[in-house]
Amino acid sequence: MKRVYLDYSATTPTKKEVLDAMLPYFSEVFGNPSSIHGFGREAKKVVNESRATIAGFMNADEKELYFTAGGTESDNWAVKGAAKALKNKGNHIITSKIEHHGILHTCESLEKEGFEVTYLDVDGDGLISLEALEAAIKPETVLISIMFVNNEIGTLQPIKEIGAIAKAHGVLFHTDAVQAFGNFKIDVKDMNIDLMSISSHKIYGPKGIGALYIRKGVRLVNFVDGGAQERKKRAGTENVPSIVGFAKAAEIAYRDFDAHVEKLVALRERLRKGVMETIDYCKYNGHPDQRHPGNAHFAFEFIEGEALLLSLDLVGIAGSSGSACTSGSLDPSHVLMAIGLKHEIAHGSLRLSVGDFTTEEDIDYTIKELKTIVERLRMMSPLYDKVTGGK
Amino acid sequence: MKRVYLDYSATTPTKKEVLDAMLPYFSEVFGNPSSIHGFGREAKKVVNESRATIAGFMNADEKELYFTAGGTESDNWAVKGAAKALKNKGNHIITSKIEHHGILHTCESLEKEGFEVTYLDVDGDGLISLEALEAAIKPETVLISIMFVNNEIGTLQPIKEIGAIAKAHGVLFHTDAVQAFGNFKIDVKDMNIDLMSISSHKIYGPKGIGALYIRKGVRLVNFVDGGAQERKKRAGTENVPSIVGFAKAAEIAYRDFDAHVEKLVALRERLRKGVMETIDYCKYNGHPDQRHPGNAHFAFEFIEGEALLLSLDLVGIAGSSGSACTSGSLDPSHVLMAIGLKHEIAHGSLRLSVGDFTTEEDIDYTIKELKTIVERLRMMSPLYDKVTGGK
Amino acid sequence: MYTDQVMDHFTNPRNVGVIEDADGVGEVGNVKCGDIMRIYLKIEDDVITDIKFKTFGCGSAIASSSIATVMIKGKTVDEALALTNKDFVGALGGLPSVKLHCSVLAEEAFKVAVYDYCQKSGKSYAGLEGFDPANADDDHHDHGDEDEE
Amino acid sequence: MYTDQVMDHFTNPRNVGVIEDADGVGEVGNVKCGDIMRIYLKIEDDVITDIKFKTFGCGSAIASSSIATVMIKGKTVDEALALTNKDFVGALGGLPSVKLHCSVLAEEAFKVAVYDYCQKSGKSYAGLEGFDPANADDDHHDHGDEDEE
Ligand SMILES: Cc1ncc(COP(=O)(O)O)c(C=O)c1O
Ligand SMILES: Cc1ncc(COP(=O)(O)O)c(C=O)c1O
Repeated sequence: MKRVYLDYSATTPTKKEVLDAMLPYFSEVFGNPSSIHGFGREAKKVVNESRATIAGFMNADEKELYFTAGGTESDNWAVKGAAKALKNKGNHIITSKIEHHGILHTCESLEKEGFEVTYLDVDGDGLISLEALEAAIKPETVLISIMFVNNEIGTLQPIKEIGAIAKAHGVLFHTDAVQAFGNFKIDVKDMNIDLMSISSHKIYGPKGIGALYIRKGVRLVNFVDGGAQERKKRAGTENVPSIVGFAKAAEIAYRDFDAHVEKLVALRERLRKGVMETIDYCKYNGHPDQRHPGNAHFAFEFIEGEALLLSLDLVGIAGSSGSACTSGSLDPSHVLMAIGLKHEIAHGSLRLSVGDFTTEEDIDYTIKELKTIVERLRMMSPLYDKVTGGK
Repeated sequence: MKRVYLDYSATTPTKKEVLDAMLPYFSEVFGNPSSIHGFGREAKKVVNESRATIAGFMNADEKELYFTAGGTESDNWAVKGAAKALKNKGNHIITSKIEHHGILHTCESLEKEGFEVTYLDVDGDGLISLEALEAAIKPETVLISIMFVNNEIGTLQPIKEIGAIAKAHGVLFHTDAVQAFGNFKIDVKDMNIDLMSISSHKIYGPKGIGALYIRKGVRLVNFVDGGAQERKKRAGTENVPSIVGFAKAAEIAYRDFDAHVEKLVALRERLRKGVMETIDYCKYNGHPDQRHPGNAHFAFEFIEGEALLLSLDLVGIAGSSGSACTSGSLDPSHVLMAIGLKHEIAHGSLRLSVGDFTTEEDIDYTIKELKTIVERLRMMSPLYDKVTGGK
Repeated sequence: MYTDQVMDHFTNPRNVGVIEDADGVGEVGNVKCGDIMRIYLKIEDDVITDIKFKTFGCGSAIASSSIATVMIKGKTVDEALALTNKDFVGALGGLPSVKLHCSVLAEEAFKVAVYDYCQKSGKSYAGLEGFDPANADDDHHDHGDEDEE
Repeated sequence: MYTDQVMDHFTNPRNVGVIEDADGVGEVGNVKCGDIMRIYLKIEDDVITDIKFKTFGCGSAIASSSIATVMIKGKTVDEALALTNKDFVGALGGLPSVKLHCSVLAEEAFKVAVYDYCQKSGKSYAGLEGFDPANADDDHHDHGDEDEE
């Protein structure tokens, strides 16, 4: 069966170049970077080289980058670490309604500990309002955490403007750049970013490794306590091969940046046009152009997203949905609610994200299959009946 | 130059069989286990098979095992998660003075939040006293965390007896089994263990992956907040290849268990005897026989451990020291202080840990080189002067 | 995730459609929670001679509707009313715990349809005693905190 | 971790040993913090004609002792007193920040030795003014929280 992977926003395959770079660090250069002997020093050296490589792609100093186990841990550390470090200054955090659960659930757990959190609304395209942000800042505000690019609908926030507001008010600014790193040019200095989460497995690197950028001078309470790794800020034996892989993936991403973005946008647009032209009662979500190059997000009326995904899967196509039924929760994705989609439409959502290995044939095949599937599911749907009068 | 790695307690090389098992999960079966499509389901399947494999080796149910980014995260989660979940019941934790920093620094951070921690003493061999443990239990005690096997001096604690005491008093029992898993037979039911930390890179698996066993019915506050992974208990995209590698490493460890232990004990004893017979003013630390099969721990009087390690490194031998100078801290290792070593002796400590790839020639070479190095450093030492009268 | 039986009924759902001159129609669920099930019945001499469904919902909602219609068709109303969602789940070889509510919806859509038939025909069935269609829209979702897989 | 110069002085330390009839001896550090440095001086006409050391300590303690003796030997006492730990660190091509205290120890061991010589000979040197050997044992460790590598 033909298999078409259109879920690059969920995770990416590790590129061959990346895996090749990692291989020597499993069984040959396998030392613990904290050890002072040669085996350890070799490992420490490559960890710090990798750190410098990645830091370079965001215009950070290598001493400002700390490895973690992934984007989620980086989000937890940034938000909990800043909140706890600044709790004598204030207890108010500003974020948005469309953050990843790594931020939202972290904020909820801080609320239980007495912190106050403002969840900014977004407009129909998924953008926060800069005025609302500025208006939400209070003397007690210690942190603003707004994601760079949304993982579901792909919308890009005005990061530099947010950074300027945060700076003007003397408030720390964290951004979850898990979907942005490798797909956008990032300059933490120019954008006034104090804290930034990134993750390797979204950019063709291995899973289970990420990093947190912490601007020099910013103090966080440690999240993982223990040994003296990562300059005493993040304990746990360094995941050397994965760190090497992450750096290689970042290197490839920014080496091939223009071609990558151009290719993804072309494929995504082909997909968007194909779907919008062949399937009616369909909405395209997210910002029309301020968005992730590979992200396409549709909502099909009268049908439910999980059934859509299952049907696509049966013809080898892998996508993702914000439907409640995929996650086992009651409500459709908080992101789709936040952009104002009605429940029935939100339930029929489908994210198709293209990547470096996607082909035009993949896209054309998907458009064709999708049309058949949507029609079939609509024929079963009592809601569609009402539109067609049961015909 | 001959290279002899005798630091298996710090980390181990990933075995070829393990790496081979991991390889398909980087670029072929690369899906996100949370995705409902085929790519995701394949990944989820192997994650759960791996979970079952590892759980089996500790007589746990697969639903009781949660993957983490390593031993340190498991330690943080167990102790912080239990303390926070039970804070209405009490605020007292009992641990020992010789725990890994993953436990000790976690306890210290809880102390800052108002928890009270009792750090049990150990005797000269590194054993806690069961009487002292029982006496330390108060109505407010919510958790006992005692490590299975010490990472420095190798001492094995009476885990089953500790478990029985914890159970009798209705207190949760966590054990840091990072050094024990794969080197001892573990039965969480028989030993009354409620929570147990393990880590892959100590048993010839990849770095950056570990697990926490949580007995069914035990409630912890989540540590990493975010997505619904690991049955909503530990957020973050699952590190699929590393999980597979961890399971393969565990499988090999328990498949070859007897041969592994026998081999390590024989090599370790050859080392111990060789060193003790050829070098005077030397102390062998840790329990004489209740200890990690691969761990040998010496303290050489009149010399300092970092100088020793550097000298060994120059002849290709990799070891480890609890000397203050290796870590940049003021005091020698807390473990060596806890077993009552005087500072001057503790500074001259050397841990040599043998493993599956160690040979008899490695041991004999090490004994020979060590003798030369110790003599050379002693000749430079003003302390040795005082003993030999400057001759 | 799903058993072969679920996938079979999802991909080849039996009895999809509308019965124009149905003797009873029942609809449960709502768009908000993402499941709507409508069941049409043809009843002759207390025997369910035809049954059709339309479902807006996930794979297990569609499969549950399909298996329910298969199991119900040809049975007497009393026999059919004796079936519970557990029977549907059993025939499907199991459902993930977070999806059990789909099978409950199928049971209730059928009951609402029988209720509708009773209203129109003046009949009554013991198996329907105390049944109030107003409660049938209730939320049967199971958060499934513990056993989501 | 260490520069080539540090490793050279660690593996081939210059001037290790004891001067039996030393004109001045200085010892600083203590076993507790893991560094003890003892320096022996031979002084003729205010010139350091010989210098030897014994050190219990880490690689940088040994290298610092060695480089200090090399830089001091042959200098006048005044010239030598003008050397600071920074000069030793510079000559070693740098030391990790957590190890800087080792170079301080070398500077102080030398000063204590000169102090001892002054006590015995009745001499005094401007560079030693205000120097109190009782303070020389102080803890010069830098916790190096920020720049441990
Ligand atoms: C925006 C965003 N933040 C955080 C994460 C979490 O990253 P990780 O899976 O590396 O924990 C993801 C992806 O899962 C994401 O898309
Ligand atoms: C006893 C003990 N606990 C915890 C750890 C931490 O494990 P990890 O390096 O996987 O975080 C180690 C090793 O570093 C250890 O030896």
